[in-house]
Amino acid sequence: MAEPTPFEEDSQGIRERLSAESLIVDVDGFEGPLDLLLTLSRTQKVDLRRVSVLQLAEQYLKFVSDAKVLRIELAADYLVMAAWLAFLKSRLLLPPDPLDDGPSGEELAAHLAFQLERLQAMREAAAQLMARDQKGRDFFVRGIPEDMTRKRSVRYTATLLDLMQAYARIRTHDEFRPFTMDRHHVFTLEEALDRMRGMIGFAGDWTDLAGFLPEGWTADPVRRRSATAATFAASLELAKQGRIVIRQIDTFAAISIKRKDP
Amino acid sequence: MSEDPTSDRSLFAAPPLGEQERMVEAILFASADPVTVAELAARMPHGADPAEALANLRKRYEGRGVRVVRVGDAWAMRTAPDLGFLMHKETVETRKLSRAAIETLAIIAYHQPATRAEIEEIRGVAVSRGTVDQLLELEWIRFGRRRMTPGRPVTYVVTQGFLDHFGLESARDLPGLKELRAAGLLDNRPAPGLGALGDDAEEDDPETIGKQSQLFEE
Amino acid sequence: MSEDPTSDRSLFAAPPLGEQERMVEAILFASADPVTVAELAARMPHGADPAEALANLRKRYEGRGVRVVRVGDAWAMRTAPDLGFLMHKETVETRKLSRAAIETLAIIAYHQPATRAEIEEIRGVAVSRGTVDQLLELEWIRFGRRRMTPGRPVTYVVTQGFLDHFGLESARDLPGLKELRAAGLLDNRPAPGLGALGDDAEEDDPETIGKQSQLFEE
Repeated sequence: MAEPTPFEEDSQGIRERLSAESLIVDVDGFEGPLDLLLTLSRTQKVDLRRVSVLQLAEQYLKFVSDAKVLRIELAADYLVMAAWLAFLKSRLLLPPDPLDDGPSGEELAAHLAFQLERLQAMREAAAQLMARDQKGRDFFVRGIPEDMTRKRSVRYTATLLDLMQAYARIRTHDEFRPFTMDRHHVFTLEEALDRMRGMIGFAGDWTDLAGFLPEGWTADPVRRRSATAATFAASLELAKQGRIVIRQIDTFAAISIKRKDP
Repeated sequence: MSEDPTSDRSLFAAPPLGEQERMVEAILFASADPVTVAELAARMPHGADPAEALANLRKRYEGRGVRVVRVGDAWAMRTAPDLGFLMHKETVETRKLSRAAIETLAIIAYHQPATRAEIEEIRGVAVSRGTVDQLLELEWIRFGRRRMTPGRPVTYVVTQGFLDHFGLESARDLPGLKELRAAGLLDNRPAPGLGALGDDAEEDDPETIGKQSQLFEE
Repeated sequence: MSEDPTSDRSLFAAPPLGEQERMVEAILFASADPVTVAELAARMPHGADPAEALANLRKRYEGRGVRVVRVGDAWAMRTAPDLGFLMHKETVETRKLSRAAIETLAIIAYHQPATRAEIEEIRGVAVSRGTVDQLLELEWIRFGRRRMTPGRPVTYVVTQGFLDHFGLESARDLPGLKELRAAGLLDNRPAPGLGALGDDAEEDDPETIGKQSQLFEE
């Protein structure tokens, strides 16, 4: 056992790695800074109201700095709590400043102790609740709710969840929805094509594409955008069909079209 | 009440008959199907005599509102036949509202007072007369004040019955989009171009009629 | 046993108390869900007093394999918990709740009505998506009244289903509630001089306090 082996260093490296990993697991195991503080306070083994907040703050700060040394990504709320505890610690250690009317270190410490005690109390309450006899596990409902008559009336029901889901569905449009609804805001490609087919016969010279926008679609920016996009798409389609040519002199310059003479 | 019908004692002797009667009572009550004596014996502690417990139980329920009855070679508990007239309500068949109805209802709840045209605008499809009639019949919606707009359309609002059914204290307590999203009910972001209908406009406040009517007049 | 507790006689007088007890017994027995006193009264012949019949019935079932239990303002029959070991067949496998969900449930139950911010303040971490959703889906919590504070946050309260599931007669019977209140652990105590850690805005809202006591006194 005492005999040195060539693997000694390696096994030590493994040990270090394991201990580092176990700490990572520990951080993951905590449900936030309060949870960590509560766990740390248990090591003081005293009534939570008499817990030494100063000592607790030091433990927490040490934990956080250890964690940082091990290059563990600490969530922001852990760091916020660390900053706050460092502030608290300074308040507790320094003599009170008579000019400062902020809360004293003792008040802040008492509140932290209260928060810890309350969290602890809620944990215990939750445990007590779950330890109660539960329906479907310890006691049971009637197995055959009775159906004694043939008389039947239909009652429609829906739950609040149904209602909210329905509303969410409508408002997010996460499912297929007929396009007709927005037609007064959307100028479709078909409409643009129809319109341009009728007009290109007159475009013997270069004509600004904007001139093809339908009436009533130029003032409102939303409508203009839609009409412009559709008209441009339609012009591409017509160019593909060999009926017009398109030209843009410069980047972002106006786009012009012209009838393609046979 | 005997508190301990459990294992250590039952290793040596069957539980007392009164205890066995309680067991049979609980099993017959909770079972979805009639239970045979053999099944009772299999479920009860070793050495129990379900047949005798059953006989006692049956006697105990004589003349009560509930009886122990034989169904084939099995046993079950049933309400007394002369009280059948009380059970009519038990037989109502519940059905889920259709999707059209629930969506219409949701829109009215969130946007009340809402006209038919507004509902159609939001849903993107026509609202059938039957859907509105059904909601009126359920007494979940009622007619509100007429809109002071051309045609003076009828509006719909939700009723107290609606609030009762959905366990709400007021329609204002309905969660807004942000809360729906936080609760995981709403995964998708609003469709592009719905900016005006997005979170801020109606968030949390079905009361802001001003904003809402704006929404419909755009 | 009276053979005819029906209509023609009930036109003149309420059925005898023993008969009313049978009726309550049959109705509660036949229903898997709790039935309110008002529903009982609506279903029983005119002039019946379900409250008194209920009290008698409850006494009659004391120590039996089936009990008459109170769930909020409703009543139900349930098997005695000490016989749960016989019911393997009926046991429903419930989804295991996460620690976050259990704590969130407890916080809502003991602090109701509780806002999301309050839950987060007590737990010291954000309430994750889906946690509240899961509790809503179980129908153990529902939306309460909005807080009349900036942002008008939604509140959560526990439901009758919650009481039923955990065998509680009312929210006042939550284990340790009195002790927690006496110890001041249910107070919404603001962080001294610091807005950041506490949501103090609603602290002194008299409406909140009124509501809360109302809730526990019901």
